[in-house]
Amino acid sequence: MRSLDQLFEHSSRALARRTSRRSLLAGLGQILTGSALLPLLPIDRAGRAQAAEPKPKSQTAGPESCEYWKYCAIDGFLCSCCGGTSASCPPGTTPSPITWIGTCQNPGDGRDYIVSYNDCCGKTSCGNCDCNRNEREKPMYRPSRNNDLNWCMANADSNYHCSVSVILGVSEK
Amino acid sequence: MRSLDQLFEHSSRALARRTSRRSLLAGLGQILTGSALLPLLPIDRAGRAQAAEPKPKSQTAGPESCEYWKYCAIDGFLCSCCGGTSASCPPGTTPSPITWIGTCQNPGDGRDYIVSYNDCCGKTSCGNCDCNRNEREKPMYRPSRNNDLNWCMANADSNYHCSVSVILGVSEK
Amino acid sequence: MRSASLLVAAALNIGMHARAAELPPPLPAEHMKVEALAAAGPHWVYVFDEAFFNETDARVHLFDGDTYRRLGQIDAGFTPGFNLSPDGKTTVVATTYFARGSRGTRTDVVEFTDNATLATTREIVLPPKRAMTLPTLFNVTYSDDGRLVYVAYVTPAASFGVLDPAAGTVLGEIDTAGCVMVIPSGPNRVSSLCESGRVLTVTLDAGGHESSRAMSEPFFDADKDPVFMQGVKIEGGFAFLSFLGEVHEVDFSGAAPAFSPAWSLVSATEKGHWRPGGSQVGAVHRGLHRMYVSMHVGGEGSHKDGGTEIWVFDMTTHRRLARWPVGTMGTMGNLGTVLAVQVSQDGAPILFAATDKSDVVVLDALTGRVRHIEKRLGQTPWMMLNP
Amino acid sequence: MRSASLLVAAALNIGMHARAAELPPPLPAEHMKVEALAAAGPHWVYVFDEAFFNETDARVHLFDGDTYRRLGQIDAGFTPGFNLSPDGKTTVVATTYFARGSRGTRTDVVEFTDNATLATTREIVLPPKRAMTLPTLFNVTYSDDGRLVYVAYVTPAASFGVLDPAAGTVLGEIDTAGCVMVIPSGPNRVSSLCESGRVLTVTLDAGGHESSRAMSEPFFDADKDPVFMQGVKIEGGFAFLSFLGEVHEVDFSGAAPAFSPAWSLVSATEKGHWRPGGSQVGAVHRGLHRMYVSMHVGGEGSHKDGGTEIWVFDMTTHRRLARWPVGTMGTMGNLGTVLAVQVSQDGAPILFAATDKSDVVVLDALTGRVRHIEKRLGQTPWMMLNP
Repeated sequence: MRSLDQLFEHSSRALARRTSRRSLLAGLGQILTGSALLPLLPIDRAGRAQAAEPKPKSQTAGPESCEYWKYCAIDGFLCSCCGGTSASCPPGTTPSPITWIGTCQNPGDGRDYIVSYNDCCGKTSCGNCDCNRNEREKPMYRPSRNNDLNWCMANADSNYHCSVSVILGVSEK
Repeated sequence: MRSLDQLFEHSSRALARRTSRRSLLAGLGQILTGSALLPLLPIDRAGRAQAAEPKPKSQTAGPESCEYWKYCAIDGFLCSCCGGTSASCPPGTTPSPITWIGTCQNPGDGRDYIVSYNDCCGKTSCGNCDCNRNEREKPMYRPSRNNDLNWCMANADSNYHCSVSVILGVSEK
Repeated sequence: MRSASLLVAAALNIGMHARAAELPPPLPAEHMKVEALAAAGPHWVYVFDEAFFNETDARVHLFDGDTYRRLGQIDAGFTPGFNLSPDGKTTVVATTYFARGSRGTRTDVVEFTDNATLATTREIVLPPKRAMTLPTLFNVTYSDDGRLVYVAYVTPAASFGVLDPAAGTVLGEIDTAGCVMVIPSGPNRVSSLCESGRVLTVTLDAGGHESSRAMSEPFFDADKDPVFMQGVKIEGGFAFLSFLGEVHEVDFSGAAPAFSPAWSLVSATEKGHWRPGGSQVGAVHRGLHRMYVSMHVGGEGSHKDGGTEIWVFDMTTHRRLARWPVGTMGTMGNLGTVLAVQVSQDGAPILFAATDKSDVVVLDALTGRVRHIEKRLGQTPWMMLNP
Repeated sequence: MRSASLLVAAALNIGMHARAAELPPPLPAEHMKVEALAAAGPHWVYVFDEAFFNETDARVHLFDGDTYRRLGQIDAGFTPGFNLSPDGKTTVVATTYFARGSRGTRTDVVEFTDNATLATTREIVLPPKRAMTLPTLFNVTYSDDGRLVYVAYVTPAASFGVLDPAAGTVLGEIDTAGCVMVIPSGPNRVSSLCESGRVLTVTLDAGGHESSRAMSEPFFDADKDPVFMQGVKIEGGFAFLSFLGEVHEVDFSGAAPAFSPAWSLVSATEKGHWRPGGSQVGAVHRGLHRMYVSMHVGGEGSHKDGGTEIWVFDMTTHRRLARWPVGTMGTMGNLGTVLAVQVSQDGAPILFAATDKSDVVVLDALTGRVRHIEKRLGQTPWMMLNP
């Protein structure tokens, strides 16, 4: 487990570093055309620029709600409803060492955070708190941003149970 | 397949012969205390004697309805909603050679019929037309009348897909 | 629209700089881990989901009746049986897998899960004879001392397997002459129910093989008033409820089962109208001597119908203490009917009621007050266990 | 009550004797058999159910859009891909099984089902590399001449397997340098989509091994306006819809993919507001040159949102012919939103629309009139195919 965790930390942080600059540039390019502004949010989120009717977001949604800010690109079951938390896997499951990446704005401080989405693996579908959010999510030809893939694919037990979101850091401005 | 069919025919017809006399005696014993009388049904069904609120039955319910008369002891999915009919298995599945037995009254002629319930096997749950009727159904210690058992148990592929009801004959009076 | 947005964006952009000094420090990076379970609480319950519409995917959900949180999951395969070890530390699942998911080579297996980690720690492969049927307390069970595990076989010939969980081996198979299922009876006896209404009890030797067997007198009549196969754990044994509402308490602690005189859940006028029904019809708080039964109005053949009321009985006086109509419980609308009940064994007990809507209702077992409704705890939650 | 019943019973008992002479002859004994499928009809559709809440139990339902009957089922395992052979006679499923249901040794396999019998006739075991992802036309596919089968691999390194279905063998694996999925392109070419917006096309030799590869110019921009991976079958190739509603038609019939100028589903004022969305966003009637698209109002990130309307386009003029609001279809209440569309290819075409309520709506594809709503055709019907 420890070596898997280290692998995860290494690979997804490296990816986050590469990703954040591109996201930042996209964000800056689009900020002045933003129409999806949220209360108390000083900057628009990259990619939301052309949103006509963004889904309602709640600043108070907790980690057992799909509306929780960290979950902006989870399409799956929330581990926080399955015996885990927003960033930890349920007992008896195994985290995926590989992952997809999201950029989510925290309404609490207005910052964009780079988030790693990991799947928890080795048990059958949790089936609780189905959540389908796809902000900046991309099709499979950009796998680092794709949530359709079963990211348990490289685990010894590659069955998908649920998904967590793990803060990697603030998206650099 | 043919040999399995023959085994089924033999074993369940023999069982029906043994069963029908006992059912008949039970039926005669209870007929005069019957309170669950149905329109146009000249005789009460055995075991319904103490019914306080029998489920409504329809004389016109067809084979895709759980209320269809032949299904009086099916707890499972109706094969007639899964690509089969009331007495035939869906394409690609295999009938169970072993079976449980029911005695159902046909509202069309008022007769009690001995019915063999067979499971169709080798594909995963059909999931359509869930039907749960248990007239004269008995717990597992009387397996010939029990519908909780997976009667696909002795098939080469013992997964349960759906259930059929097959008329064996009129319950002898 | 677009120009208005531009103005708002520009204004907020300025606002961002003004507010920068007030911002809290950024959230720290998180480190993913696997959640550890807390020490088991008295209100934890293991909720079995047959997943009947996707029946190869049965599972057991561990649910906390205090926090209303799901604590984890134990996978259970196809038409499994499951049970807990006498010390509550292990969940045992007897199940079947097919090499190609829904078909192909069948493997029957007993799996052991450490309830402190929800990791499967051991399996024992069985002959392909396991009873594929709905769950009861008697599909798979530990001996009272926890040293053996028994698994019911139906092929449809009836027998059972004797397993040594410590060694991970099958010790043998014992024919039961048509009697079915495995009821633990002391450290080295296994009882089964027979169509004649009798109990077959097989005594095992030190190696897990048969040393003797005995047949009891009949205690019920399968024609006139069969008992549910489900059984309800009571002090020293199990109670078997009949379709018409008779309670047969059987003490399995001695060398032979001892039958108490049957008593009735229903009055003479209720009899034949009000009946127990469902997939787990009753539960007993063994310290308070209270029995909870899922009751409905119905006729012959309604024994799997869910309860519209939960009736509470004093096991000592056999008096009914309360009727809790499900339809009027709480203020949360129609709760459906109750298919399974279970009660915690502590002094502030919780009653769990699983419904035909796949919900689990959490009630105060002393007052019947609804505390919580856990929506869709699986597809078909048909049995619940707690230590 | 009881005495009244007695009287009624006695009266009916007499009635029985009076009626005996009128009774029809008894029903004959029935003989159980396995139902045979009729010849395939043009309105048959293969409805893929991911069974997302029990994801090891995916399946494909064969459904008749004329009789509204389910004709049978093809089991599909865990996160499968599936497709039909060019002649429509075979269903190919690429899937994964675990030795212990939800865990244990992983076996990736391609299974072939005879669509005339719904029996699985052959399997080819793969290396454990199959792309575990949502279904598209490009997870597994036949070559245009039906002689080869290609399977997308993602480990997450991208490659694909080349299979000989007649021999039942894996011929080899071809690395795709980060480009993903298998798009058939003539009898011996496989194309994949790349993050750069280009198409990689690998040409195979007679043994199924790579003989050459070529990279196209970009046809979309994954940053500004990515295309759905799903693809829509058109004459000679596939159309790829973009998140913002651009239609990229790609002809895969030649040695290299040929791109038509993109056209838009939306007007300038609709752009960015009305968008295609779902799990199978479009379908084309290739004879009538009509495209059906599931459309909703939404912003960035809404590309999996279901359609509140189905829009109909003329593929030749690129004009919108109709808007069919789902909410007001028929008189059957709220139908939910549309996640997947498919259209039959005959002269009296049927449009199938799978909803987020797990229903499949059957419509007249010429008028939009709702003919039928098939309730709960699986848990999560996310893709539909017909020959």
